[in-house]
Amino acid sequence: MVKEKENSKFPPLVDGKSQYDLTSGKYLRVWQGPQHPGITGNMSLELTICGDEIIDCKTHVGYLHRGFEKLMERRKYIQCFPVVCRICVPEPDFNEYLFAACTEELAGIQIPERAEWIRTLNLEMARLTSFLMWIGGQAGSFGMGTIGQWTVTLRDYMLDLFEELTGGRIYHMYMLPGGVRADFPPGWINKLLDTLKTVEKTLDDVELAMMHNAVFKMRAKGLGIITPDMVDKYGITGPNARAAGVARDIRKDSPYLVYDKLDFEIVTGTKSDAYGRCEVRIKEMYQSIDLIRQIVEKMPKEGPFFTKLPNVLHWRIPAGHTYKRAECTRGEYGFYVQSDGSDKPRRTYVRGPSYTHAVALMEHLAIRTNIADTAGLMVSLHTYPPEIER
Amino acid sequence: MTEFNELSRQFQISDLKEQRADLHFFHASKEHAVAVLTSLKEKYGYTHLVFFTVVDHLEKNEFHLTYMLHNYEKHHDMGVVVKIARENVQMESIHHLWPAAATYQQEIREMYGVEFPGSPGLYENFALEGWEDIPPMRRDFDTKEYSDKTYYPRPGRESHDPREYMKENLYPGEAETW
Amino acid sequence: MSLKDIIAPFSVWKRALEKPYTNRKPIETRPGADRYRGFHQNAIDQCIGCGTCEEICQNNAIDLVPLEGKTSSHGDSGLRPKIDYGRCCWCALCVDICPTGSLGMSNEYIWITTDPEDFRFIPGGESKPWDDRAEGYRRAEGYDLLEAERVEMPMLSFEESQKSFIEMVQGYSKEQAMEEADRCVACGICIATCPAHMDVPAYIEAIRNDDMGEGLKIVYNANPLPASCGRVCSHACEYVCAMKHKGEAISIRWLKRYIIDQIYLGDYKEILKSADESNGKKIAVIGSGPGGLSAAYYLRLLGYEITVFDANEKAGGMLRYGIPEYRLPYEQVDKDVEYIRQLGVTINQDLKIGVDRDFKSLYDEYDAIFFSTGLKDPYGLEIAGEDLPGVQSGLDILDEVTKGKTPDIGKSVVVVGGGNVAMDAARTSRRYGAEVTILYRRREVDMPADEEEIHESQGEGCKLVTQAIPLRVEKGDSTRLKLFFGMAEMVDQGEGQRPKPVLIEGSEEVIECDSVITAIGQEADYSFIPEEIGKNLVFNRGMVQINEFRQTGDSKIFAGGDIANRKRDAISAIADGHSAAKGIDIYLTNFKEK
Amino acid sequence: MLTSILTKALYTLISFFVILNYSLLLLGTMARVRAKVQGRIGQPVWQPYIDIIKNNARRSGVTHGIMFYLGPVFRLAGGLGTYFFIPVIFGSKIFANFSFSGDVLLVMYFIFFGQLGMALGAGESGHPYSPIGVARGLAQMTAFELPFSLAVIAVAAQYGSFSITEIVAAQQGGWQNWVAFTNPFAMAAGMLAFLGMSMNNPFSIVIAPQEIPIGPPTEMHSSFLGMLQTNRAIFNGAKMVLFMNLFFGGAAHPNIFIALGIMIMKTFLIYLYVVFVGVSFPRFRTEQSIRFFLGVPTLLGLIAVIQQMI
Repeated sequence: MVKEKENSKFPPLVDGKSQYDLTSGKYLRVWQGPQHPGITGNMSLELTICGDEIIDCKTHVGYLHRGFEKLMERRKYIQCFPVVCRICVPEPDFNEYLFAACTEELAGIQIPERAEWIRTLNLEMARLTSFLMWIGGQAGSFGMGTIGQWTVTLRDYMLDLFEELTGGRIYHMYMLPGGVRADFPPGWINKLLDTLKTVEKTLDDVELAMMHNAVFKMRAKGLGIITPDMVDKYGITGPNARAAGVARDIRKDSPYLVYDKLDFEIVTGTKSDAYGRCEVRIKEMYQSIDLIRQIVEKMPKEGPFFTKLPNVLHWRIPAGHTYKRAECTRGEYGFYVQSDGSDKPRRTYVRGPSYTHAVALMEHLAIRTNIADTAGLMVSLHTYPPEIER
Repeated sequence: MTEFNELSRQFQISDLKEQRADLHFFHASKEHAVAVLTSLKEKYGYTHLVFFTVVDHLEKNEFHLTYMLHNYEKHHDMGVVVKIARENVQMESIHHLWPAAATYQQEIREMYGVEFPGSPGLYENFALEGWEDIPPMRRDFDTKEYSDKTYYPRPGRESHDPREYMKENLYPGEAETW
Repeated sequence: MSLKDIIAPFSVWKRALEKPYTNRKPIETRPGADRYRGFHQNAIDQCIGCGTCEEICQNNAIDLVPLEGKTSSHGDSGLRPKIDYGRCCWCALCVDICPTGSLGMSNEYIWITTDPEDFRFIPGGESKPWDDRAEGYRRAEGYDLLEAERVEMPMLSFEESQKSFIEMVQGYSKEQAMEEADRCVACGICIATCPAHMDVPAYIEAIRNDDMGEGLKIVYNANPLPASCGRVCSHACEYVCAMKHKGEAISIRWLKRYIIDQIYLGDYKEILKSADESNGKKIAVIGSGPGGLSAAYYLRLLGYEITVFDANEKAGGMLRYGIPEYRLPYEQVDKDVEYIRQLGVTINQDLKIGVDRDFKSLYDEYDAIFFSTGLKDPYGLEIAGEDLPGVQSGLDILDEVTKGKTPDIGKSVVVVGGGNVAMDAARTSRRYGAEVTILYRRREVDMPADEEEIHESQGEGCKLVTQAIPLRVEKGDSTRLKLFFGMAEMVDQGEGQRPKPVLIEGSEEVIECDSVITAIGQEADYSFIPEEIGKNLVFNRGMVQINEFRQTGDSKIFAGGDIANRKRDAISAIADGHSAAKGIDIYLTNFKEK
Repeated sequence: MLTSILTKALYTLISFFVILNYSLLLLGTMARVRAKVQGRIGQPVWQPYIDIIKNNARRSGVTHGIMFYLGPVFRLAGGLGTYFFIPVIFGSKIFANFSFSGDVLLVMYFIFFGQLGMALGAGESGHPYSPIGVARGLAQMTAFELPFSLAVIAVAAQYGSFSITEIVAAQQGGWQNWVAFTNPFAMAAGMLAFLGMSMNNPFSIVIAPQEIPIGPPTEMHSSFLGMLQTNRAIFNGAKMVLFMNLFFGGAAHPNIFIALGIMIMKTFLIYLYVVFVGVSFPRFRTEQSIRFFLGVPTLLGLIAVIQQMI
């Protein structure tokens, strides 16, 4: 946020909210979205602008509210499995993993070791894939379509891998309670490693053209600064917090799956503005590539990948509740599942990182930025609306 | 659990349950809940509000407000469950502790009808614009009934129960259960 | 800002020299991956229409609909899944759970038509270009949502079992029963095949819920002799079980037994519905076998006064006198009978109609008569020497054993026949220490006895000789008898007919033995029915002709059990009794002149 | 008199026809070049024809004010006006168009004119956000007009003429006579302004869908859009020819076809330069681009003018 200026142009702030009179003719109210290329998905920002500057921002969601949490109350545990992945389009695997993990914990199921490795591999691939989509959005939101075209292609290469492994490109529906659905197809690992090489090479090009770009720097530096003291206030997690120098990474802090067997460092930055967040994310992409290679190397080469479940048609899970979290590209992704002992979950709560980032934080950061930067700011927070309105 | 033991001397809290080594749940009374949360945040390092939600226990006529806090030093989660009756629900707001909580409270008011006096933007629409029915996340809101009422089923769909169908075809007149 | 920041961006032009990422005609050149989840395929003849896919579909995208050319038959509902692709989310859970493995997904994902209705079709039933596609999603090896193996039943070892009459099958523990019940997909295909149409999925669900009372109620709705049935039922249901297509059928019979074993007879009264107030009408039931008892039970529930007449010392008919104790302990028969008796049914033992009591007097005294007297007279071998001492019928042996006598069988026994009676006689003989050989005319696969009976009899040391036709019996030298038999070859009888054994001329072998036990079938004895009533009844190849209400040619007389149906097993008799009860009720309420 | 008017009209039509088709193909080609950098195969080169034909075949189902309909007409008029006063090929009667002694001033006016018409039209579209796009467009245009004008003034001062034909004539006789080499500061200022004029990155904020709420490009649909696309081709052609004439010696050869070849080569390179920068950079915000134009390019323009004064 720009430092409070004593400028008569801006209306006074009370409780962090601008006090303005729309009828004065000095202000214009503009809706950005829900159909807008500069918005990450179907949500909209109600912006009040004075000249080119935003003086008030209000996030509106609900355009794709499908009520997943409510839907799951009517579905058996196994039937929830195809539902959860739809909560987040670019990164569905985290939903699958967390739902499966919560269910397994409540039901007291231990999955085979190889399944854990495969899941980790899948999650890292999902992270990389999601980052590739984000980077295109970040470049595109500042008008650099070239980068976007490249990375979306790379994402498609990753999706090809997912398609071959899981049978689906976007919604993989692969990690279900008990393990995963299938083993690697023959030759898949080699293809994965080849694709990683391509991604790495192009990523070098992207970094050169984007992070060393005069215009990009002019646009991104100083945009939407998150200070370390805001992190807990707004519940900021993931690269948004790490770019501010707050070294928190669930993969390291409370390792899940096999992350404790992998060798990596938490990536941090010094200043969390749009540019700083880009830097962290690009480093994390390299990190993901490295992690995938480590996993391929270290994982057991064979073994079972699925544990027998009770008959899923009448599977009842003992009463109890639990919360599981994982580090997705945007920060902390969590599932809270409460079972009442029946065959359907009583309550599933999805804690998406975008919930805090795109609403409270975005509304705060947008104030006094240029209206043309809204898209760039929004993308730099890396938010996906379906997580907000599960 | 030292935090629990210390807090229980001061506040009405009970039913500590260890779900995992790094996840505990306990119940707090409605009156003391916000004070407990404040202590956890200020004194015990639970600075991160992971989420705040409601679980509807319709049969018991209770809402379980569930606050999840995380301690980044110890990497430990603490779930604070507050049971309140379902009618005319009001709860103290925690937006002064975490500004982000206002969003949670706004959503909870919309989805469950729990009021948080003083929370900013509480009465603004969150996801449901123009909603007139009862708060939809309550368990007494029947989504199936709502969708049957609101949308048209695709005509021409008809399914058969194998057992009924086989009965009709294979032993229509025979006695079975009566 | 450095000079690098201005120059570096132009590095993007490097890509202009490289091969483009895109394809020229993606639609033509890019098939889905081998595992792609595209449009469904269904092997329509392998599918049994069990509806498990419909059950698991979280989107309600699957309907079960009749398909032209498919009719309901035992083990096939005749329905096939029809998928609404407007709702399908391509999760493939239906493929994963399909018990027959008929459902799969092709890797085809492009299909264009202008009519939205086209996107609702029966995979495999309506021809589509991808029907024969080899690529596509299939359930992977090592991943399964259903359990193909049944929970092993604790049994006495063969060494143990052949020494005594202790029940061989020991019954499931609670955990085992719940685990086994959990395997059921609750499709209900078995209901049609069960002669009594018991609601199998419902009582299996009661086991899953650990609600034995509910289970007992469901069982008694269609079967008042469950303790016996849970042990010796011919379990036609298990042959059509959907899970049998995957591996082993659910142990339906033993799960039923499990329910009964959990509840004391004394508690039945509180759980089951009691009989209605007496309505003053009286019914006579002749024969206390499963048919008679079943009719008596259901009629009693409706408030009729029932008198059962039975020629034996104890009630139960063939359940008691035809089945050895190691398969069906007598106290289990007692449990079933006792509850029916407690309900207010009068059972007169040791009273033979036609000898001790005149059939005509019953006919006059009672409002209706149900008779289910069973097949009592064994067929003879019709060969020379069959009247020599030592040649006896299997039923007689079993009967004697039940009555507590030691049968006179000697040290070595030849059992002739391939049915359950033959197996029972053979195994009973083993328990008296005899060497046993079983002779059967056809092949092992043709044997009418239950699979496990054949298996167990061999396990207990009975020798099985198939395709053997007895020729004559002579007095033996060292042993009591010598049985001469010839070998047979199977001659094809054309389609739909089972092959017929024909004696190979000149082949002749001999076995020396002390006893020859014949168990090649029995026939009914209708001599107790007086001529004036008998002329109204119609008999066909030894069987009473009845209509769907089990009513005979005489409107007041109903019949059922082995004398009236060809299945000749306990559960069919029970079903007959039940239907007859319904028939009698309808008859007495609506048609009988007061 | 009549004959000469008719001949002139015929020549102008031929010239118009040639430049229209050339520009459309050039647009298609450049789209493919851009696609190549982005790792795609890209659209067919004749895609602009398809778009124009398709859009012109459609009719609007809604009505707006008269100004809305006139917007694209003004725009087209601006494009045509720009083109008709620029001699395409030096010394050719057919491609001389209506060149006269003060034509460079008129051309500069027409470059502005179309935008103004568009602004008025979009203003009446009823879309409340059009003003944002219009304001951005006009602000940025005003900014790049400054270095551009300075460059033109420097060139005019150098040759003492406001006639494009004369400016081209003065540059004949080899590449060393081109303004690009005789007056490099003017060329630099002009070419930087040209980046802004062609509304490619980094100066594309006016037409950027990401950074403004939906504006004129969506409002103008059907045949309006077709008209705008036609104009875009003509206007682009006109601008490139203008810059070729002003700074790169124009196109001149006794053989008309070789002269056309030279024109095509030069304009292609001029356009490629725009694309070259365009695909490599993101875009400036409005105030950033204004600052940019008022900075280095204006300075260069001033230096050029001062150089000529001295």
